[in-house]
Amino acid sequence: MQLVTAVIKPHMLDEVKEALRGIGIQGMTVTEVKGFGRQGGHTETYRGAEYQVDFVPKTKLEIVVDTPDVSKVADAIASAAQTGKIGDGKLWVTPVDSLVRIRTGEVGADAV
Amino acid sequence: MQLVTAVIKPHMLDEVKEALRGIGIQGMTVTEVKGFGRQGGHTETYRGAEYQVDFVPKTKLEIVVDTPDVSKVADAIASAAQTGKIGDGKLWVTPVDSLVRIRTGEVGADAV
Amino acid sequence: MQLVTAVIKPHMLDEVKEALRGIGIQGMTVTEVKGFGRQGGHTETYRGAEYQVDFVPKTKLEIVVDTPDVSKVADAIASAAQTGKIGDGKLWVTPVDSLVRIRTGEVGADAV
Amino acid sequence: MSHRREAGNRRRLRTKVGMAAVAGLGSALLLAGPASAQAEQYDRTAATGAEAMNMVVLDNIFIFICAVLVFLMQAGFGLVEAGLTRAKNAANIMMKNLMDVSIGVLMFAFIGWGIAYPGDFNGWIGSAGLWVPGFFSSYLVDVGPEALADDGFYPLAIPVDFFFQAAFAATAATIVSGAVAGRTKFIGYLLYSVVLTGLIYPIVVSWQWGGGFLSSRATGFVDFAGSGLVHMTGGFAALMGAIIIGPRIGKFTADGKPKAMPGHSVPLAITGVFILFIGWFGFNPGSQLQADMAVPVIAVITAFAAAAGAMGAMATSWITMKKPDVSMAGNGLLAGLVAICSGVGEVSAFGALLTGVVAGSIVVLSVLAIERAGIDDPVGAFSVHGVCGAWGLIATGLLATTSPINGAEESAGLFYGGGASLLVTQLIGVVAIAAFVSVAAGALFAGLKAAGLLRVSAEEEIAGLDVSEHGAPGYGPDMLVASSV
Amino acid sequence: MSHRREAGNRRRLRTKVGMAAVAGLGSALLLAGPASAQAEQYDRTAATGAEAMNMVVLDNIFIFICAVLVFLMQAGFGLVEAGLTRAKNAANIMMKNLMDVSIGVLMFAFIGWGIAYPGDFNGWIGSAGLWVPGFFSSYLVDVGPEALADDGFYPLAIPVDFFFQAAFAATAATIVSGAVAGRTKFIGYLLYSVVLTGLIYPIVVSWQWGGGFLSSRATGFVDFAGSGLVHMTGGFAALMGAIIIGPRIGKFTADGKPKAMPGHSVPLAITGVFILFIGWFGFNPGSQLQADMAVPVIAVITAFAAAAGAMGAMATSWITMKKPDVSMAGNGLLAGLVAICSGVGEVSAFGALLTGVVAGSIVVLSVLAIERAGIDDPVGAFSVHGVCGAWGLIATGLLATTSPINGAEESAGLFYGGGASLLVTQLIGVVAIAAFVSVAAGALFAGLKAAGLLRVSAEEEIAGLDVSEHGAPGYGPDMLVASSV
Amino acid sequence: MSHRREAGNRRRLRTKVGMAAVAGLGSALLLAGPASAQAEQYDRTAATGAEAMNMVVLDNIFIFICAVLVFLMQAGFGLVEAGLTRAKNAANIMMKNLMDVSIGVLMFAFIGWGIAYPGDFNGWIGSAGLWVPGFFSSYLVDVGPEALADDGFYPLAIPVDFFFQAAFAATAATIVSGAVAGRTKFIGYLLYSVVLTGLIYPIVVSWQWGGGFLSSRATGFVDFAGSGLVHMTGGFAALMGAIIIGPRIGKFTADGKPKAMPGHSVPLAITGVFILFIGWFGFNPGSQLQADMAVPVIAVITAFAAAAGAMGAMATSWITMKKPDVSMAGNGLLAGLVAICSGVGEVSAFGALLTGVVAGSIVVLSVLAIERAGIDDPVGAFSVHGVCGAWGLIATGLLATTSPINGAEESAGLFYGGGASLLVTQLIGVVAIAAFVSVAAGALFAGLKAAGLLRVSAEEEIAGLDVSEHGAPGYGPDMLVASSV
Ligand SMILES: Nc1ncnc2c1ncn2[C@@H]1O[C@H](COP(=O)(O)OP(=O)(O)O)[C@@H](O)[C@H]1O
Ligand SMILES: Nc1ncnc2c1ncn2[C@@H]1O[C@H](COP(=O)(O)OP(=O)(O)O)[C@@H](O)[C@H]1O
Ligand SMILES: Nc1ncnc2c1ncn2[C@@H]1O[C@H](COP(=O)(O)OP(=O)(O)O)[C@@H](O)[C@H]1O
Repeated sequence: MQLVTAVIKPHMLDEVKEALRGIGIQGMTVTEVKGFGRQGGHTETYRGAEYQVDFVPKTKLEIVVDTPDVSKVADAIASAAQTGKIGDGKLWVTPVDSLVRIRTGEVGADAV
Repeated sequence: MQLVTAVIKPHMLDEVKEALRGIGIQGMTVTEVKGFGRQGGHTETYRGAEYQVDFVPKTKLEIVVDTPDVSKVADAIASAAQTGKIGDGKLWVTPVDSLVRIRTGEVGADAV
Repeated sequence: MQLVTAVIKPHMLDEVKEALRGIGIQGMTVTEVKGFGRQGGHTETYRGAEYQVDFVPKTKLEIVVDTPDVSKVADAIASAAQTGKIGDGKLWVTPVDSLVRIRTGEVGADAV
Repeated sequence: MSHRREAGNRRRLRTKVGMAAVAGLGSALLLAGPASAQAEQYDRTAATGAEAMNMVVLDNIFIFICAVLVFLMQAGFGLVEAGLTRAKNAANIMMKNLMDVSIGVLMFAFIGWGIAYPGDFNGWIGSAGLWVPGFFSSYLVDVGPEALADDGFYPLAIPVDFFFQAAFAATAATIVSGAVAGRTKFIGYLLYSVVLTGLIYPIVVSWQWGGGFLSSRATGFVDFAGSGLVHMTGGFAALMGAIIIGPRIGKFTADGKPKAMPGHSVPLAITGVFILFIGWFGFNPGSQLQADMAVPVIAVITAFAAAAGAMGAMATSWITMKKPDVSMAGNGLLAGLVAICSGVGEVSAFGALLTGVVAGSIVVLSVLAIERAGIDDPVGAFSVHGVCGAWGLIATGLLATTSPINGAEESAGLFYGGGASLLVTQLIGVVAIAAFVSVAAGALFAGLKAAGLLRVSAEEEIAGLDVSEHGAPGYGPDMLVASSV
Repeated sequence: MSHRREAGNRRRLRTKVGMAAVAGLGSALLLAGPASAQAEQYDRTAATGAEAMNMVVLDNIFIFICAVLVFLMQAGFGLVEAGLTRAKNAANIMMKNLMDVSIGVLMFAFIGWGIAYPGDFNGWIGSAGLWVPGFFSSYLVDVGPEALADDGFYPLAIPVDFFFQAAFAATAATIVSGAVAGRTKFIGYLLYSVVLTGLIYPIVVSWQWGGGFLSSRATGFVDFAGSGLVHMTGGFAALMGAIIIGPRIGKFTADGKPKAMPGHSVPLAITGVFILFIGWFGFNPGSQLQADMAVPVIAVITAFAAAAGAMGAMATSWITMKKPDVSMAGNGLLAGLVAICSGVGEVSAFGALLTGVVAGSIVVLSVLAIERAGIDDPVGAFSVHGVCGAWGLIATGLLATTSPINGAEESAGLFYGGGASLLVTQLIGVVAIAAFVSVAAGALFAGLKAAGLLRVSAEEEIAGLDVSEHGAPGYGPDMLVASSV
Repeated sequence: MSHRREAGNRRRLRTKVGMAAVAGLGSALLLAGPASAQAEQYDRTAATGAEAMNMVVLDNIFIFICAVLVFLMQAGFGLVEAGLTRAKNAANIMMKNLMDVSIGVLMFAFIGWGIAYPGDFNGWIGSAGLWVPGFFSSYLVDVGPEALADDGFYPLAIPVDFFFQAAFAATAATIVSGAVAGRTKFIGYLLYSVVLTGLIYPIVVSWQWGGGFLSSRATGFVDFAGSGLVHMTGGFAALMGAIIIGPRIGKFTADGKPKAMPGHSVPLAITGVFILFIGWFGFNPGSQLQADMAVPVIAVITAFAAAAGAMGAMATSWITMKKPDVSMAGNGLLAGLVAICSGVGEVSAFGALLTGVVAGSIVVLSVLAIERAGIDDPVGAFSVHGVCGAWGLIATGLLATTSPINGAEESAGLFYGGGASLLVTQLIGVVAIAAFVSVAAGALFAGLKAAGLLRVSAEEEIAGLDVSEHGAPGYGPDMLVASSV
């Protein structure tokens, strides 16, 4: 079992969600985050004082998937979230030792 | 050392917190997230336009625990957060290579 | 490749960001979280009813780094975020199996 | 004149001998002190022809403006109530207030006004109203001497009188909205609003302003702008609503200890308090029902009570809770305003300060007590309007002065040598209003409960009424933080 | 008198024989019923000397107060428009409204007023205004009998007339702001506002209040406070703006299906509705242009239409969308107010309720239809002001009564035995305004588009106009949730 | 008459020969142009009996309404100040404004008024006030010819005069609230408010409206509605507060460079600007102190300056910062209003536009300069009220016209052939107010600082004053985003 974490542009969420639905993914957890990266931020001016906004809004997805499905999921996200413009984000995969579905107590792949 | 991550229903947070306190857990980090899952969302209507809200509010807990305590923590969360209704959430455990307490520089189990 | 996760005091974010920039880190993902810990919360009173606020605002950083750089990054964060007062936060390191830059499809260390 | 409607039996400050009499009125602002009246005197009632016409037109325009200020209070109530409750119910609150004013105007026109001011319409109750030929057409204001009422006043034209009174009816209804916030079915609230503005409030009003039993006692009841008739009515209906609907989920622990459920926006709530403060300068001065020199006196007395109320509540909250509570101070200002409505024409400046500062203290203690009693009134509606409305009536019984203006035929209060007779009347009013409204509103809410129209399901309550009752959240996804509480 | 300006040809309710005539007016509130006029009668126009002076001063002060209420509507519009759109554009909306009032006052002074009320200034169009010697200095109000206008009224002083009319011009401009929210270049909006308040609105006004072709028809056009002149003008300009600028990114799916883009704060929007409701009591009663007994009648009729509008929209949304929509109910209250502007002096209480409830229903259906037609009007500006403005004009053609007050020379509506002649005039007005404004505003927006001044880039739109057009977000980082939509 | 209080020495526009004289006044709206006065003339002062009574009643009712509008400004100030500062301090700001109005009314009654308007109460300073027998009772308004003041006016009744002036005192106090936002101890602010409304403001007012040295100069000081007396007083107190309390943590970098600390809600702030705009139509027209034909002229001049101020600030910010800044445009509208207070009765329409547009530019440059000087005034209170208040006084010295209305005895400004004498007087006023208030408020804040009552601890400041000073956040957990700044 592995955890796929992806940081994407917020307005791509709907497409990524549909792509994941398309390959049968039934659950994920989404967080609003702020990204710092090559994309850079922008300058704002409030009452004459300029200030640098280094962080841009991003959306983070976390999906626990059964190991065999990981690359399928990663590919689906990466291709749906891609605009080709800087700031499209990252995707990383980390190992998961165990998973529980709280409602039923099911564990492992059954809990996905 | 392992990281226990749990996604639960927001209004169960207090009970989970008390359960964890009960077994001596002294620290955790909480994030407001949105969940997509079997629970489904609901339809809203704004000025006549229906729209599907696929994401429901969830709360994510992250707790780094010393490996021996992991199952105790996982059990405490899973049982406190359980309502038996769909959408109770997931809990997963991932390995942690190292941990530091920033204030003191302590590392490993001492830093928990 | 490893993932460095740090929970710090919100007002230390700017200094940590500069410290990381100083050692050449070009990307990170930041989340507003709430922390529960030894720092404790505080009591608020609203219209005569006291209530305990157990959670204090914290900021979480996630940075995927190439394994050789991990300790440098961890040190930079830990020293920049340290105030010496309770509640400075934690930093932990977890293994990463793979990393993708969504824009280009680059993988591994190139994607950092 | 049978074709004219009186502007109710609302008691105006009596400026019997025109402008000069105003000098007497002035002394109402003092603990004592005879009026100086050495200036040229003109008698309001002696004006004739175009002079009388000008005077009467100004009266009617002035009351129109005051009514607009009273309608503005709806915005203030909406903001206070929405601000002190959860974000997930904010649109529902505003919708209820929007409907209170809409239903209030229509119900009061169709039914309520005919009940409140029986006048020539005795026997028409229930059918009087908009459809009675002559109802609105007879708003002619005759300015000849024979048109003067017994008390030396010209009556207001019917449309302006209605407009002003309808604004009061809508106000009474809106008081309940905050007390039952966050858990009430919208349809049930609409039905409540219909009954309150169409029946309950008008009946209470008829007792005094409509010439009923309170006004006809030997020592007449004093409720100048409605501490009792308006605010106690709303406040006790709020109490019954809060009790019968029951507390919001999570308001009390399993063992009955109250938990704080902080409002979502104190800044909006205090903006609402400021707007209500402004509206009250239509509510109280307008209750003079004519444009004369008593108006600014009423305004000053009103401002004194409001200021004292805010400071009293601030001090009380500072002492009892260690910090000066913002929303309590706002409640205190409103409490001072509610309490002074009754005696604003009779008390001195000192009396106004006392009335206000006591109201400010009472409201804080009452909010705490109500909560300790296991009743969930999120905005303190009962404490502000019910408790401080009653206090206002009693305060008049204690603090009314006998100034030249209200003359020998008026009773001073207990502290001003008038004995207990006014106080007794005031207490009778308190008891009558509290009892009647508790029973009537209690029956209404109990009926709605029995019919399954009163409370939403637990799921709907947790989701928030904006989504469950109106289909969409009141705050967009770019504003609303998914709360973990 | 050549040195005086008329207060336009705004039609006042005719209180020709002074106070007593008001009795007749009253019957306008009924379906039928002759006026009872047995009281002493005083003739407004017979006042002389100091009496006349007092009367005229009150008139002018009253209109000043009404103008202030109309200016307050800017706050209401700002809140409604900001509340019903996204948080990332909220400061931009408020800025546009701030500029509408600033530009409106100045443009109307420099150019617009001279066009709107040609009067003695025929031939001065475009140059009349502030800089013409005598323009403002001649606001002397002569109270001698020879000063009475043909219709028996004293004219308003020029400054107060200007102040009142300028507030209307700013109102007309602001209507468009919400319809084009979230995607319009700020500079383009400023230019639009200049042209609307300086040219388009004044030309429409000149047709009726300026004594133009609509006012001089055999059966005169009835638009007491501006259902057509003000609201249709703003509403049709809003429609053209919304069409030519095109929908916001994400408003429609690829196959043209509308998607909901929830406003960021319904509570702010409804606060705005309450403020507009209050402002309307300056808008409609002030349009009587003098302080007389017709004012409260106008206020009551206005309140009835508003209440009926809110309830009509609530019911319609409840039926068509299964839940009572909050912002639709707010739109409905405004729709009732817009629709009653035209006939507020001519319809009965029954007529007002009918006008309002139909407006409330229409506005909901219109919002749905506009959206289905692929037009993105985020706040329903066209439906409220354009469609219900037209409905208001038509409603007068159907529901105007012939009461003693407007007498034989006035036509009743189709349902009141007056035949179709008034309805025809009203329809001509509807068509003329709709056509002219569509063409003029269409040309304006098309020109701005051609010049590249109309719409921001997609990146700027996604980032939000607050940041892209004004440099910083309208909500601080402590309030604004980074939205994932 | 020893038993009457004058309405201070506030200068009214002199309508000496009644209505006809107003024609002269009109020319104040022009660069030049003699008045046309061929109409029938009625003299306000010649009215007697019921005519005079009607006139005086209207005067008093009108000022009552204006005072209510001035009190409404408290809501506006609260919204502007809360909107332009951080969410974590929003309830604290509203609480301070709630207390400003409460303290202001009471302190001005007990002490301030007696100082401000010594009149017959010379020698009573400090003890005059509410408790002096006859203080309020003598508000009889005598309408006989002998009651006319030297300047041909009837005085206002004491209660309405007090009510109006107390609203001004509260306004002066509130100006400081925003400048010291986010770091001031609540108890320290309360003490400041007590001293400002009880002592500092009344002393300044006594110099002119109380008949003091500024009013008695050969060329009298011109400050019609208080650019100097009210706004400079508040503005300079704000400056001293901001300096002595020091900047908020994080406002300046270690090397003194200013950092932006964006306000939490520009939409709320601009709503506040709109409300202040409305309130100003009580502030300026009400300062005429009677209901006459000068009122609408004052309103138009006020609106012109406001509009020009908004546009001036927008343009200046657009040029200096590349984008039109929303809150700066709001500041600019207020700056135009502040600046026109002084000369609103003396300048032409052209003068009003110039006064406003310069104020709008100045305010932007001043905000930038103040920040560069290392002073943290989060809402620009000093720039708007202090700097533009001074500019308003100077502008009158430059732009005052000599119209028939203010006649030969009045000096025109430098640009209108009056030489430098008025300008000199105005400059003396500027210096006197700036110096006295700086010293007095400086001593006050320094004293509070020495007593440890001025500033909260760094921890409290970082946590936010809502939590640390009042016990709970102003926004609930469902609204407030934990900010990382
Ligand atoms: N090393 C990293 N660890 C974690 N998140 C990262 C890292 N680098 C980038 N990110 C996230 O990915 C987002 C996009 O990265 P950026 O460098 O701007 O563009 P790109 O991915 O196109 O190279 C950032 O905003 C940040 O949220
Ligand atoms: N595969 C997954 N990876 C990460 N989070 C998940 C996954 N599946 C579900 N979740 C989270 O758990 C929540 C509950 O899941 P859901 O399928 O709705 O109900 P249940 O857990 O009762 O089966 C979701 O809202 C989501 O936040
Ligand atoms: N075991 C843990 N797992 C995850 N996060 C933790 C854990 N313990 C503490 N934290 C986070 O670190 C923050 C600081 O911890 P705390 O115990 O208050 O102080 P300190 O780190 O100085 O000992 C907490 O607010 C919480 O967000």
